[in-house]
Amino acid sequence: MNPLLVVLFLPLATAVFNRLFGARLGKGAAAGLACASVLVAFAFAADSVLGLAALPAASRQVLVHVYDLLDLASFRVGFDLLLDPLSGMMILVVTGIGFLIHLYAVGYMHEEDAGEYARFFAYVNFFVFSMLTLVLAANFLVIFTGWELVGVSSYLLIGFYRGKTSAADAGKKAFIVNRVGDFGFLMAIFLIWNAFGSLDFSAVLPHAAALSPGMATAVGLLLFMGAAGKSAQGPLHVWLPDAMEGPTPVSALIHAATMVTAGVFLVARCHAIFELSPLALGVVAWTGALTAFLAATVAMVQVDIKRVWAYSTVSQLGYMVLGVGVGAYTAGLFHLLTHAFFKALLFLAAGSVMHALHGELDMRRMGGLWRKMPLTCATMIVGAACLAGVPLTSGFFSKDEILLMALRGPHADFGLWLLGYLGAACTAFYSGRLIFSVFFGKPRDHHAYEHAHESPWVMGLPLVLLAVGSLAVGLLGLPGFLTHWQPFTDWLAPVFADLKAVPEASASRALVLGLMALYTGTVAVLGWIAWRLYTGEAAAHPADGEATSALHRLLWNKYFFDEAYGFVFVRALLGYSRWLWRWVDQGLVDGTVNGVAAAAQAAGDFLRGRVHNGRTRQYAAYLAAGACLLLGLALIYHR
Amino acid sequence: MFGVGFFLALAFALFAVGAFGVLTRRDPLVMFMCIEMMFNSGNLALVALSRYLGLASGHALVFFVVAVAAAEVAVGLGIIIAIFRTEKDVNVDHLSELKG
Amino acid sequence: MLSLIIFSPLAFALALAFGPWGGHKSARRAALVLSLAQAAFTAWVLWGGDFSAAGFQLQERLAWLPALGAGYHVGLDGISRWLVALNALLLPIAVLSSWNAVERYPRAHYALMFALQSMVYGVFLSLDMLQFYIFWEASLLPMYFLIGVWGGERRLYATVKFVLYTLAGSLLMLLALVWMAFLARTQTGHLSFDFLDWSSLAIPAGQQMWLFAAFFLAFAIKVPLFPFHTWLPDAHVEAPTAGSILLAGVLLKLGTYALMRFNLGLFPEAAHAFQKPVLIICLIGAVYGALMVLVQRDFKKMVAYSSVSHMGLCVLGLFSFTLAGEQGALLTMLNHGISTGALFLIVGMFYERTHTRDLSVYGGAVLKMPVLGLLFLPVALSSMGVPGTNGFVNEFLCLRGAFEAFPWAGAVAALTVILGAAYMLRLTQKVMYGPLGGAKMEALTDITTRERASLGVLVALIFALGIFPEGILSNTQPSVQAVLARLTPGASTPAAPAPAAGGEARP
Amino acid sequence: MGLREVLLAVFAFGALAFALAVVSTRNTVYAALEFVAHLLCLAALYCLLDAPLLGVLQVMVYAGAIMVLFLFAVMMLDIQETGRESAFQGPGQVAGALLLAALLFALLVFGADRFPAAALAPAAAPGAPGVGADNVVRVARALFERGALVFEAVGVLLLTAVVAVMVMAKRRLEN
Repeated sequence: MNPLLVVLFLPLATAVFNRLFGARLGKGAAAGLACASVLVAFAFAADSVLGLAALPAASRQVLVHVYDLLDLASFRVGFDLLLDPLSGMMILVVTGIGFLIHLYAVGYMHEEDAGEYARFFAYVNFFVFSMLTLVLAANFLVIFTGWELVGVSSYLLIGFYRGKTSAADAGKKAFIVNRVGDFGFLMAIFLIWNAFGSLDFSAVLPHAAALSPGMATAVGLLLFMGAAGKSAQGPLHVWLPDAMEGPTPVSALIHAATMVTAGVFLVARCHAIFELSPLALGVVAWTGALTAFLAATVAMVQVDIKRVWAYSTVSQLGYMVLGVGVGAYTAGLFHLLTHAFFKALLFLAAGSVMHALHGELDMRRMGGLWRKMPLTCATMIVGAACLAGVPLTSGFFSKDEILLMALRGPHADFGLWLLGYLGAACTAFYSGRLIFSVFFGKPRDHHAYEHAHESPWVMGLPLVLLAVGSLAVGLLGLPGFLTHWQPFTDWLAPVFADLKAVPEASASRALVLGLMALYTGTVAVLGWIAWRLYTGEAAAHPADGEATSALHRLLWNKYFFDEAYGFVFVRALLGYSRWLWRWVDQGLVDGTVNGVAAAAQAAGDFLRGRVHNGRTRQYAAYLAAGACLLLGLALIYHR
Repeated sequence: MFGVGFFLALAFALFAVGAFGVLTRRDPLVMFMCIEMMFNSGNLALVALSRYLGLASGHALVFFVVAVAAAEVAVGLGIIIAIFRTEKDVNVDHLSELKG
Repeated sequence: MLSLIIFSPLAFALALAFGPWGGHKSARRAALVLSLAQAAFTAWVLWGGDFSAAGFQLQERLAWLPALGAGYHVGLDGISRWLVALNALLLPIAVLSSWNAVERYPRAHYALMFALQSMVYGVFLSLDMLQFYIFWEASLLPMYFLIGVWGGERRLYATVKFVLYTLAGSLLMLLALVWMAFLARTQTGHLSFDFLDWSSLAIPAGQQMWLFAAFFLAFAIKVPLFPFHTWLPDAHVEAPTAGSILLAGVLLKLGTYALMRFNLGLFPEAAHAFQKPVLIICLIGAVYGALMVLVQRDFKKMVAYSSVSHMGLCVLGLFSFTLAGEQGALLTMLNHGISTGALFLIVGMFYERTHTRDLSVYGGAVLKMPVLGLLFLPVALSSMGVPGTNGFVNEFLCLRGAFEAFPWAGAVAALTVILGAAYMLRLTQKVMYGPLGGAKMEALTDITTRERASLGVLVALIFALGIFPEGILSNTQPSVQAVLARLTPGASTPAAPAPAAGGEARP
Repeated sequence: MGLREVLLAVFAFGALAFALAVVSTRNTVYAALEFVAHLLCLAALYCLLDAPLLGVLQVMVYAGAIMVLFLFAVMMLDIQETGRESAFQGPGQVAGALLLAALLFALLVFGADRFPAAALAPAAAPGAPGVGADNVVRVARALFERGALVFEAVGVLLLTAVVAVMVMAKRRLEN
């Protein structure tokens, strides 16, 4: 029994058990079982990663074959697991942060009744299993399986409050948009199968050079379409903000730390294919940069704290995709790691605030909460600092690395850097805006303020741990000139060994320091502006709806993506189908069928009227004609 | 000149005239006569062939044809008179109740 | 042994119809016991066959009309094995679904179901073409009465349309059968309707076209493929639950099975000639069917149109002439039978409680029926083709086959992946989630143990086939490869689009 | 062209002429009389064709009995000159009827040509119709020896006809 199998299948087992018998066990047992299984999974994951680390750098791969999935004559694919530094890192993140979020959820979901409680933990465990399948996949079929299962668990968790139509709609929207991405991913898989006759990473990725440039671009773009669907990039980002309908731990786990990063993971995993086509990489980079900037602008005007963090996630994912797009896979993944920590922290802290204010999410009705919730406030400030890129925090290091690569990396482009920099500026502004309007300044809603209270320890502990983690993880990827101790880059080196050269930024020390100074200055200035705006007497929030400027209205309505999709896809498609149904199906096809029947009947009536009309002389005429006919035939055929 | 062909031709001519009469006349009595005419053309042909082939059975057949014709006329006229009793009009074109 | 499988349901039907079962309670209990016995017997016989080779097993032959060359000849091979198993599985479930639903003439109802069962066995197992034709037509009769007597309001229109439609198609097939028999006489000296004799005939290409077209029309109506599908929604809407389950679960498969066995088996050149047009019809059918589901108001019509879409995908796999496509098609027949059977079962459960199929009345059912909510999800996922359920495996293989043959066909067909998710989620959302939709929803009671048992079996199968597809694929492979060998002996299959480095070794 | 041929020609064309007359006259009574003349011509033809018995039969049964019945019917129905409007019904129908009649005639002639009577001649002529008294004996033998069964059948037919007419007549009396 390979430890990997335990890591993978234990959460599944507890998920199924909880779903079927959880309600009867009672809340304590159900939650305990769920958290324990993820903790044990984390332990085994750590053990397997340590085992992996012991292997020599060159052959740092463990392949586990579970059973045969498909065995067509010339093509075999099995349910195989692959542990290598990339997936090692990911399983640690998934199980580690997953456990903390499970712990937090025990407190957060306390009010639910036993049935719903067990169902929640079953779904979250099922999500951990799906994410691990995705991450540990050794071939394209298993990664696609994980891909879809993660989509299903996100559908279930977003639509967890089944009674609420908005939650169910958000779940449906998330799954369908994911499915649009999966369509592209499926096309890529078939193209790869056509080209290589196999789906195993070991057979496809090392021989990627066999792909013609055109085919490489096609596969790359289709793979990125799948990645964009899952990581909410570009046009396919619309589902993430609505996914906030789900409980907050779900937002933290799925829509911040793990699932949304699957797209970045996929691009990193298939970097061999992407390297073959600069066009595909360009598209990835530019989509990432654009998404990062646009999402950041929208986040500046949102009032619902969870939506702010949702758009912030879309923006940060944009950075990771930008990083990967310019060929700096390690930098992108490093940002993925740091983001997982501080974004999970921010969501949990937001959840804690919401929990304290009994579901209140609108920041305009908060303020001065730092006296009531010191712990949540402190941890949230740490998280916001990392997000904004305050110097010496993990966010600062990881985002800088990406922006540096965008400027000087192998596929660098100044436009990319500029978009990235502007995005970073907006990020600093909206994180400052949120912190100051929630925790500082005068409390705006005294009633809510009175009742605010600090969250219980079971929610506080994960916050503290995540805060410490956020700061600590930054040390793994310090900039090159500071120290040669690069644990993160070294750890991932074997995975990206096939790249021409580890993309060392060809930048002088002066440029790097200059850039750092620029970023620090921006953060400081924008932070001060936010302080002035949101802690002064007249909170500078325009009430909902009456947008002061056109730009505000544009941002407030999130660039009208939802309305556009609603019109183009939903209404147009349904209208067309309805037309198709009425005219083609009922009219044309069914019409002909019924028409044939009616015609037959009409013909019968017509003949009856003509022949059997009682006129004897006509009968005589028919008789005579018949006689002639028979005589004629007899003559013709009787030689 | 007066071989069997001539008589056969005459019989066919009579048959055709009879058919024409049935098709065009609207008075049932005349139609009956034309039907009788067609019967007779048959008889003529039979007699001509009997003479030509030297057979007596032709004549026997004529016997039967005449008998049948007689029965047919009897029943036919009976019907016509019955119709006349109720309809007061025997024009064939007006009698079309027996329709499908 | 096979003849016993075919005719034992008939015997049971007679026993049920005229047996000593008084009320409707004893009749349904007897029907259940008999159907389970039948299923067990069939399973035992099927287990016997050894399917490592491609040939026909357990053959039985009887000279019936030697003058005509028509005999009684049955046989079983990898392809028909699992379809027979599906048939055996669905009967007990159908009986269970009519447990409370049918009060009028219960004995006749169950007897007809057994008769239908026997006819379907006949179609799947017969190797003599005349015998196949007889069973093919005979399978219409029980269905005619099932829909005609126990159906909904417009049942007469629906059932007459159903029977006449199929009949019209298969008359053309009869002509083709006779033509083939004479062709056999010209080539082998004696008139013959035997499928094995026909397989060895050298049919001139020109004639093959006509014969293929005639067969194809009859089977396309049954599948149903795009232009010939309008009878299916009407038949389903008016059919009782048991009727719908058997109609969707088994009768549709007669068409696809026959396409695979006869159209591909007997007429290779014609199959290649007709490949593109058929693919286009299937593509239209698949995408069009999915679009239709989006706009339906009636629960059953939605599921019926989804069947049209799934079946379009199945025949798409069939006509890709690739191993993946054929295996995918065969698997689609099985999985569609299970998942759509389950869907109709669920529709039946709702109909029993709310007596309406109009979706506007539904909403928030999961709050009142949590257990159904638990079981409904896997069925919906299977219909959408989510990995881990059986729906994914056959969809993946069919798309793979289509993609291998013509990448553009694969791409268009893959659209059904998105549309499938769209319509299934809309259905789930409309029925299960959201606030309780009015009085009818308040009165909902959760599903009883009987309903849980029948639905549970299907859900278990959905997961089992999803996780271990090899269980079925391994023993249908030899037979499918035999069909493929006949299809593409010399002709090279369409070249793979890219210069394959790894190289795709053709079977 | 002996006397026999002259008579044959006269009666043949006489029969044809009267036939045409029957078809074309408007008045029903004239039609009946013309039909009687037609029958007489035929009877004469029979006699000339060595079928004296038939000739006499024709005159007695056909001309005598059946035509008398016709005249009775004409009297009973007191048809008021139904033939006033044109005996025929518009050009279209007449043309059609003419076409059909011509077609019939052509086909029959063409047919007769196809099956020359000679082909029908039996090997031996068992009993030529004979002349005079011999003819009656032969016809009687043909009628009662070989055609006895048919003779009885015709008897039954006549009986049913009589019964039928009786039934119709009775109902007429009631109303």
